[in-house]
Order: sequence, then C-alpha cells, then structure tokens
Amino acid sequence: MSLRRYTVMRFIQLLVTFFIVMTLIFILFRLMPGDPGVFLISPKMSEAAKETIREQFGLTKSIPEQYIFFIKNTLKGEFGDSFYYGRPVKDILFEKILNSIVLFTFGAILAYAIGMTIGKIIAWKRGSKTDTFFTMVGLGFWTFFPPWLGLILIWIFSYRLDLFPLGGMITPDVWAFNPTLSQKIIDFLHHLALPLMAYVLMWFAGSMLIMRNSMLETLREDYILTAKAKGLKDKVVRDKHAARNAMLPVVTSFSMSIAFSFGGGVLIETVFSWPGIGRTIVDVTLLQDYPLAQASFMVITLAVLIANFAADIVYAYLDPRVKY
Amino acid sequence: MGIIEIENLKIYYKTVKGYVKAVENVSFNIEKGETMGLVGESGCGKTTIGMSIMRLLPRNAKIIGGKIIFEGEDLIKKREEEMEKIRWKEISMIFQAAMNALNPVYKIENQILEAIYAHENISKKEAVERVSRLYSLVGIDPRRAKEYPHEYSGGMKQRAVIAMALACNPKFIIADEPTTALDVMVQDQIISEIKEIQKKLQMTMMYISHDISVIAETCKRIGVMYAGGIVEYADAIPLFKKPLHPYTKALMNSFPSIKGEKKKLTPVPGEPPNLLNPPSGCRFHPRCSKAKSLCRKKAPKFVEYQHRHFVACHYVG
Amino acid sequence: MKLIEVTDLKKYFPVRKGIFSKSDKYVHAVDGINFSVEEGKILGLAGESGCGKTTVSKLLVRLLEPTNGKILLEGEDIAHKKGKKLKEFRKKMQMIFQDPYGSLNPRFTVMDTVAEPLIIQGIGTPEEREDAVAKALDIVGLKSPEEFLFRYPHELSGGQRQRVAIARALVIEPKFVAADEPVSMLDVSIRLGVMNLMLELRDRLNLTIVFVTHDLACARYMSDEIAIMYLGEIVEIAPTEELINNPKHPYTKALLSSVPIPDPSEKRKRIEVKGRVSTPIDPPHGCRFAPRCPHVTAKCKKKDPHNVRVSDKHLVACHSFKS
Amino acid sequence: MKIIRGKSKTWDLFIKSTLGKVGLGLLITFAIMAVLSPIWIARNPQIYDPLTGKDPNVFGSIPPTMAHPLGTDQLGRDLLSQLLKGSQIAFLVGISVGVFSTSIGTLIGLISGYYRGKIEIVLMRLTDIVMTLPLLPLLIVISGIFGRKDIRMIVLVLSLAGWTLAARVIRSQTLTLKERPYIESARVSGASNMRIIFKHIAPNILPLTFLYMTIGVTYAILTEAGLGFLGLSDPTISSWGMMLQWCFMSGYTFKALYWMIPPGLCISALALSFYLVGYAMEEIVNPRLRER
Repeated sequence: MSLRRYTVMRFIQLLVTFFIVMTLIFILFRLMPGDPGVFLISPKMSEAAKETIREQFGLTKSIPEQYIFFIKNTLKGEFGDSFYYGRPVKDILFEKILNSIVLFTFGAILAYAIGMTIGKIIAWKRGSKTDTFFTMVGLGFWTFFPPWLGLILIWIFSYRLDLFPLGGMITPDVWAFNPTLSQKIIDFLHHLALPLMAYVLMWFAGSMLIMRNSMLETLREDYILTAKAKGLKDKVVRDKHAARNAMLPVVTSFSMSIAFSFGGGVLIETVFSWPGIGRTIVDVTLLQDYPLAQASFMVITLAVLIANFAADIVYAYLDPRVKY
Repeated sequence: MGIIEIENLKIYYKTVKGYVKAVENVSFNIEKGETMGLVGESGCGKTTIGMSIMRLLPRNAKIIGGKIIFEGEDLIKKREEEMEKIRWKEISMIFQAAMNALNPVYKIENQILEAIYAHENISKKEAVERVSRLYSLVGIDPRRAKEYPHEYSGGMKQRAVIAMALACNPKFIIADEPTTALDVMVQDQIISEIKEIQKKLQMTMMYISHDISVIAETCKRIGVMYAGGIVEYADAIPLFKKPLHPYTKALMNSFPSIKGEKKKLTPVPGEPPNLLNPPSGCRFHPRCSKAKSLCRKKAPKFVEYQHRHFVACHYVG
Repeated sequence: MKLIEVTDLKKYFPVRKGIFSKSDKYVHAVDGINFSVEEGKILGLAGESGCGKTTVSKLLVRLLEPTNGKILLEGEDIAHKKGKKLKEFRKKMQMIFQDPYGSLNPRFTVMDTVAEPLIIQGIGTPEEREDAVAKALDIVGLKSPEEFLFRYPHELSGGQRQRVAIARALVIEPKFVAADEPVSMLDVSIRLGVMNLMLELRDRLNLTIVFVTHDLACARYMSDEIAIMYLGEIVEIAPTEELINNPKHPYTKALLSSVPIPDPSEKRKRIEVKGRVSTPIDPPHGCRFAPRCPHVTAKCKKKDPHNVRVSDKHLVACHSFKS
Repeated sequence: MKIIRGKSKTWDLFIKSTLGKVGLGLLITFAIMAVLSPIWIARNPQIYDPLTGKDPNVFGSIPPTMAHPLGTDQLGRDLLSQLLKGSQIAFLVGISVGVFSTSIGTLIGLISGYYRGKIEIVLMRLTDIVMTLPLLPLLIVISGIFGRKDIRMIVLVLSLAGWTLAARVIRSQTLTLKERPYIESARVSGASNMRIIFKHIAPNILPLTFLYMTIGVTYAILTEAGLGFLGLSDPTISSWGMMLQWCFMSGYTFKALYWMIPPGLCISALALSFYLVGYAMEEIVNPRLRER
C-alpha cells in the first residue's frame, strides 16, 4: 500500500474518531440533570433571545433530532455565543488555539530535538557518568509536577533575576503605542521564553528516556555490527544507522502521549497566564461558560487527533516497512 | 607464511556470574587463497574468533592474550582509527543472520555504496556500476539494488550481503554461518555461488559453521573447535579420512547422512561444558571415552602430529 | 494396522485484508493430502519452509481444524470433533515442538509441566501423578527425577528441556505423537541423543510418530517412510531407502541433490532448479512444481497430477512418470 | 513455593538496582508520612486539622515555628498537617487508579490478544479513541458540568481513561505468548481457554501488569494534583495540588517559599518514586534492555 493510500485511510480513521468524540460530548452534556438548554442559554438573556437559541440549536426537538442539530452545528463551527465574552465562540477559539499552537509546536519540536539528541548520545556511551547523570535528570524532570516547575522557573528567572516577564503573552503597554514589527516580535519572544522553557523541560525527558532505551535495543541489531564492520566512523554508525532506526519508537510514543501532553499544556498555560486554549478551558469552566467550555474541549480533541495523524504519517514516511 | 596467523589467542567475557573463558590458547594460520573452515557446536567460540579478527567483539569481551597477525602486523595492537581503515577494505565479513544484517530503512544499493565510499574516493557513477557488477556476480538482477531489504527473499538478502562483502575487494573474508537460516536448496545455491566466487577471485576465506557437511563441501582446511579451543586442524581430506582427536571422531559420527549405509549412530555422552567453569586439563575429558588421569590434570599441547595436521590430545592415535 | 489415516486433508487460511472485511483469497497451506501410518511406525514429513508440513502436524493433533478431509485415528474421524469428544481423544495424541526454550512455561516447574496433561484430563490422584511424572522422566533419560522435579526451565540445558518436553508428551501414554522439527534447534551432539531416544521409545512403547523436518538426513535416520511436501501437497511418498535411492519426482530429486554430504572426497551431482517457490495464495491449476520443473510439459500446467504407483508403497504425483 | 521462588529472583535483581532502591526508599518515606498524619492531627484537631483547624495565635501565613514546623497558610492552618494528609490522598488516588486502570487494561489486553478477530478490532479501536481523549481537559469539563467535585468521581474517570497504554502493551505481549509452544502444548493436552489464559498467560504477564501499574499511579498522582492546582478537585479533602493552589491564589507564591516548595516537591517526588520502581522493574522484565 502506498503512503498516499495509507494517509487517506488514516484520515478516514481520524474523522470516525472525531465523530465518536462528538457523540460522547453530546451524551455527556445531556447526562446532566435538568434542561440541556442551560449549556447554551445564558441566564442573562431575554426571553425572546432564549427562544431564538432554542430554535437555533434544536433544543425544542427530540433527542435524536437534537443530536443531528448538534453534529451539524459542530461541523459548521457553530457553538453559539460565549456567556462571558458575549461574542461567537468560534471567533474567540480561533485566537486562543493559535496561541496554543505556537507554544505547543515550538515546545514539542525543541523538546524532541533536544531529547533525542541527548538520548542517542547517552545510549552510545551507556554506563558512563554522562549516561547516569542525564538518566537521573531525565527521570527527575519526567515526573516533575508541571505547574510547580513553572512556578520555580518564574521564581528564579522573573522574580529573582528579573530576566523575563511574570506571565502573559505580550506587554499591553508596548503594543498600545504603535510598535514596530521587530519590537512586537522581541516582546513576544520575551514572553514566550519561560513557558517554552517549562514545556521543553517537561517533555525532553520523556523523549530522551525512550530514545535511550530504543537506541539500546537498536544497538544490538546485526545491521549495527555490519555498519561497524564496514569501517564506518562511530558517529556515522550512531547517527545514520542506530539513531535513524531508534527514532521510530520515539515517534510512536509521541503520537501516544500527545493527549497527555495537552493536559500538561493546560497547567503550563495557567501558571504563565498564556492566553491559549488550555487556560481558556479552565477559566470558562470556572465561570460556567458552557458553550465555550464545550467547544474548547472539542477543539483540543481535534488538535490532538490532528497531531496524532501527523505523527503517524511521519512514522509511515520514516519506516519503509509500513504497509498496512 | 599465512595471510593471517593467530597465536595463542585467549578471550574472556565478563558477566555477572564471572568470566566466561570463551577462547583459550587458539593458534592457526590461513594461507593466501585458501578456504579455512571452523566447525564446532554453538558456544564453542568460533564466532568470537571471527569477531576478534575484525576487532568487533562485544563490550564485555576482553582479549587476554595472543596475537592476530594480518599481513605481518598484529591487529590487536592497532588503534581504532587504523582498524576502521582495515575493516571491509582488507577484511570483510558475511554475517550469520543476513536477515538482520541489512538496515531496514535504507535501500540496499545505498548500504553497499556507503561501504565503498568509506574506503575509496571514486565517483558515484563508478560506484553504482560496481554495485551492479557485484549484483550480477552473485546472481541478482542489478535493477533490484534500489529496493529495500524487506522486499527481498531470504536467499536474495544473503546474496546481497555477499555482494556487499565483496564491495571493496577485500583480501580476506570471514563468512559466519552464511547459510544457516536458509532452506536446503537455497543453501546449496549460495554455497556453490560462494565457492565459484572464491575460485574466480582467488580469495582467502574463513568459513564458520556448526554443520560439518557444509564445511566438508566448502573448505580445503578445517579446524575443529570444542569448548573454546581448536582440538584438531588439518586438510579436509585427511581429516575426514583419519580424524585423530576423539571429539572430531565423535562429531563426525553424530551426523546422519543421506549417502551410504544407514547405520545407528552413537552420540557423545553428556553435554558441552559451561565455560564459566570449564573442566580442568583437557576440556573434553569428562565426555571422552579414552580419558585417563593425565587428561584431567594437564591441558594437552597443540602439536603438528603429521605434516599440516595439528591435534591437541595426550593420546593421539 | 493403520493407526492414523488421512484422506484429502485441506487447510486454507483466509488472507486478512481490512478491518471488517475478510478477503476472498486463501492461503492453501495444505491442499488435499493423503497418507496413513501403521501402528508403531515413523513417517517423516519433509520439505522446505512454507510447504505446509507444520500445518499438517498441527492438524493431526487438532490444534487446527481442517477445512476439508478426514483424519482417522484408530478408525474414528477426529477432523471435526469438538469439546468433550475431542478432549477424550486428546489422551491418545501429543505433540513435541521445535523450540526447547519456548515449549516449557518459564513459570512452571518440571513437575508442573509434566503433570499438566494428567491434571487436565483428570487422571489419577496427586500421588499417582507424581509417580507417573517420575516414571516419564526416567524413561526420557532424566535419571534421579527428584533432582529435576522442582527445577524451572531456565535451570535446564537445551537437551534437558527437550527431554522434559518429551516426558510431558509421554506421561498420558499416547498412541500417536506429532513431532515438529524436534531436534533442529539442538546442538549436534545433543541432537543425536534425542533422536535415538525417540527411536528407542517407539520400540519400547509402540508409539506411532509423524516426524516433521526440513533435514532429509534426519528424516532418513528417523523414519520408516518419507513423504516429501511441496506447496501444500505431497509430491512423493515411499519407504525411506526407496525414496532416498530411487526418487521419481523431479522435486524430490532436486531436493536430495542439494543436501550437503559430510565427506569432502565425495562429489555429488547437483540438480539446479530455477526460480523460487511460488505463492500458496490461490495457486493456479496444474502441478505446483511446473514453473520450476526441468521436465515441464504443457499438460503439467493445465492438469493436476494424480498419484501414480511406482511400487506397492511408493507413490509419486507427476505426469511425466508412467508406471 | 513456586510463587516465592519466581518472585525472589525478580526481587534479587530489583534490589541490586540503585534506581529501584531510591524509588523504594522514597516510597517508604511517604508511606510513613501517611501513617503519621492522623497521629499529628490527633494532637489537637482544632489547630491541626488540615481543612478546618486554625491556630488562634496565628494571623496570615507564617514561616516555620516550633508549633508549626512548616509554617501555616494564609488562614493560619498548619502546613505540615496538610502535607501529611496530602500523602494519604495521593496514595489513595494513585493506588486506586493504578489498580483499577491496570486491571481494566490487563483484561482488555488479554481478551483482545487472546481471542483476536472482531473482538480485538473493536477493543483496539476503542483503545485508540480513549487514548486520544485529552484527559485533563475532559476532567475539567466534566467537573464543570456536574458542578459537584468528588474525589471518587475523579478516581473513576482517571481509571476509565487511563488503561489504554497497559491494554496495548499487554495485548501485544499476549499475542506473542499465545504463539509459544507451551501454550499449544497445553492445548494439545485438552486445556480450556480459561486454563490457558489464567494458568499460562496471566502469570507471565504479571510483571508487565505491575510495571504498568506503577506508570498508572504516576499519571494519576500528577493528574489529580493538576486538578487540585486548578481548583477543580474535591474541596472536602486537602491534597498537595490544592495546597499549591491556595498558595498560588493567595498571592504568597514567591513570598512564602516554605509554603510553595513542600507540596510541589512531594507531588514530584512521590510520582518519581513510583516511576523509579517501574523503571527498575522494566530493566528486569525486559531483558533486552540489559547489557549483554
């Protein structure tokens, strides 16, 4: 089977999964005692407005019809208006998800690049002091409680050393007075630094430990011996032969841990007041802004599914043997 | 003088339970253009010897003593960088498990090219041409060089591995059980292929196998190994005609054949020893019917009993 | 007396295609074979990997259910027996496997392993079972059983493990044993010991054995009769010496000619066979060996060859042979 | 006899591993804390109850004193009481989720690996789907919908969502074990499916189950603490995550390190200790990781 066909198959799988998740959310929200309308109808609305919403979301109809309405609306991106912001949910979400994606993507790429590099080096030098040191550090960071890690970083770098801002994504004062593009970028990066560091510290350990284990297994393969016997330099054997193959399980574990990583993302965003989707879902839940909470969850799930999909395609690309 | 001379080689493996005395005082030499066979049961140390010549022993193995002289120079004394130049260019290998000797994520052509580029400064065109020549030599369609290992059958992989071993025109090739995982008919084809190439290129080879019939068909000179030592080393025909060491005799008697009379065979009693704690004196004595008290006390010397016929036994003949 | 008799035995495996859809393609692992084994005799089933010989052995002990055909054990068809009735028959048959490391549960002691068939079949009291186990261990040459009874597999050598596996197979006193490459993973000096043991047991217990192997020399050493398989079919079956010295099928001839001889002064004549084994997925009509056969005719590609009788017990499935 | 001998070998290897010893040592320390909790509180519940206690002599958060070895929070509640009680909660949540989720995972893995066919496909698709559910956001939304935050519900949701990794690994292990000749050998003797699953496969899977239990515990401790930190855990208990939240919310974060450091340290260290035990286990269970 070609890579293209695999991609199509995998994409269909993604759609099916998303459909099931939508159904799950629908059920979850109907499970709640009382009028399902509470999730979409702000108590502050006028009677007429409430009626319009009921119509719009099919809440007056039977459960199966409501379900169809729900699916249709979700696919169109219609989640109603946020109680708290008073604006359409989709406008708010779009902005928030972008902020999260920036942080998540940079964080993931950096963490995996660093983790895999260190992982392959320490596996090559297994049993050495460097290996022991990094394994210990890795184990420590892997189980670090993310918000606490964030707080400690803020305490050291913002509070004591005053190098970075305490939180947020931009300094309103800077952006208020027509800054140049470079000023904007610098201000943004200045804010990005600490949360990014937290992300990287939180994740590099996982990829490093898996890379190390995977390398240790790969290093026993006969083709590594062949590569050495061919008179290749150690570095070539390590990078081109061992690491290239050892990457495969790391990619798999990445795709499996994406959902879990998003959980960590929620906590990091909260600590650093990063206006992303993770922090939004916490805030709006506490504010009982149900339309936004429900939509945020679906967007997060969709993001996880897409990241998952991407990881699987990368895997299929990296491993010529994938022929499902 | 041989192309390769091994003197008193001694190799131990360090394990949690102690030292495994894997190779003990092994000496032999191989003449240029000769095919030498090393035969013995699993764990007798034959692969360890092959790997020590390439200096590719696992990390827990240690060469305790002895010399491996290749074209007049002791390989044990070489630095790692010097060994890198010798590997594949001077001495190459056909590996035991060809199934796994090829990296699954690269096209086979690239894996052969890589070996060529590591040692020779030639243009891509020339190198690619050489790969197709090698492919024709081992009997695979050169167009299939651009495929991945998983697209090959077992026999083809083995042929590709042989082609790879020949890539840099090495002076000496070590073939470690090259046909063990293959079916008889494929094995037969590969063996005759190897013999033909060996004759054509006048190569020096060391052929390692547990199967005495494969060794009998491929090698001019044979070393029989038991529990870390060579017990007998001789030319093939005299060795089979008149084996001197009791173990060699027993080994030859352990293989049923499809030729000749069908007869009841008697196995060697007991099991091969644990090399963590090998028997004293002659390592074969606990299983030997002719053992006397001297065998228990003193390890026999490896002596040239007849011309080109070495044996390590107190009571030869 | 024929202890086991197989007629038109077939086993097809569906090729797995997608998630819920089974494909309509089938691997013809075993495709209509016939043979019988006299009580107390050993039949060697030989062929290259993928020829279906292991599938046959698993069908014989009903690890697999055949797609078609009959397996008569002492005259009763066990091909499609299920549940209690099958369990009853399981007292009569046992299997010995290739891998001495995988054939014993690492968490079972020798005692647990050997006694298991008795426990499953509900035979004897614990004391009686212990006696039976000790006796079985003694038979397979593990003298002083008390030394072995409470050992775990990792405390045994390869040869000892295979002997334990044989003891387990014998403890319920079966009539029939299928041995799937029982010695191919053992070292030469041990291999012969195990083969001799099986021959000795056959004589002592009047066992009937189907001995599956890829090694023709071992097949010759062990068997009274040899059947050669190619792509799911038996191409030739004959008494051992007859088959070795007077092979009729082109495949048998080629196979025999490719076996290396442990004697450097002997020159054997090789019969080179072109091409590779074709796929067993929905094979076309005609002789399976036709694409590689040196004597192929137009008829071979169209029509399945029938068994031709060479002599009383020598059958060959080839168009070019006329009796 | 059998079990003891089988285990003692694993145990010998385990106790040789430094990481395993460190993990076990930490684990014992926290267990002692959990045991000490009621004793410490019983001295004077009016002052030392982690939720309702209040020292009348204390106003606002104070640094460590003789009466309050770790200081107090902004309401004057004893931080040591909260910390000790927190270890009870963490063990409770961690171990119950670990046991429940791994049991589910083992069962699903065993069944889908053993029976194959449609059952396997359905169960594995289910695993894939559950695996892609972002758990913490899900818990956040659920706690929002139901309004009532209950630790039992958190344990339930964590268990219902956390079995996927174990299920996958145990399925693939079952697939390989199933093909072992000793299983076929048992079948030739007439063993039933139940006997094969429980007598032959399950005991060989036990070490893996234990390994995934430690991972499950780690994940449960971290997730519950995360919920606590977000203010979405059960308000009738005092967990380490909530301690950190109270600290964060009351604005004492950087002024009162005596308050901020201990709970975060405890969460990380307890998670680490379980993870270390698992890590050391893995080197035993998976011999391929051992140096040859």
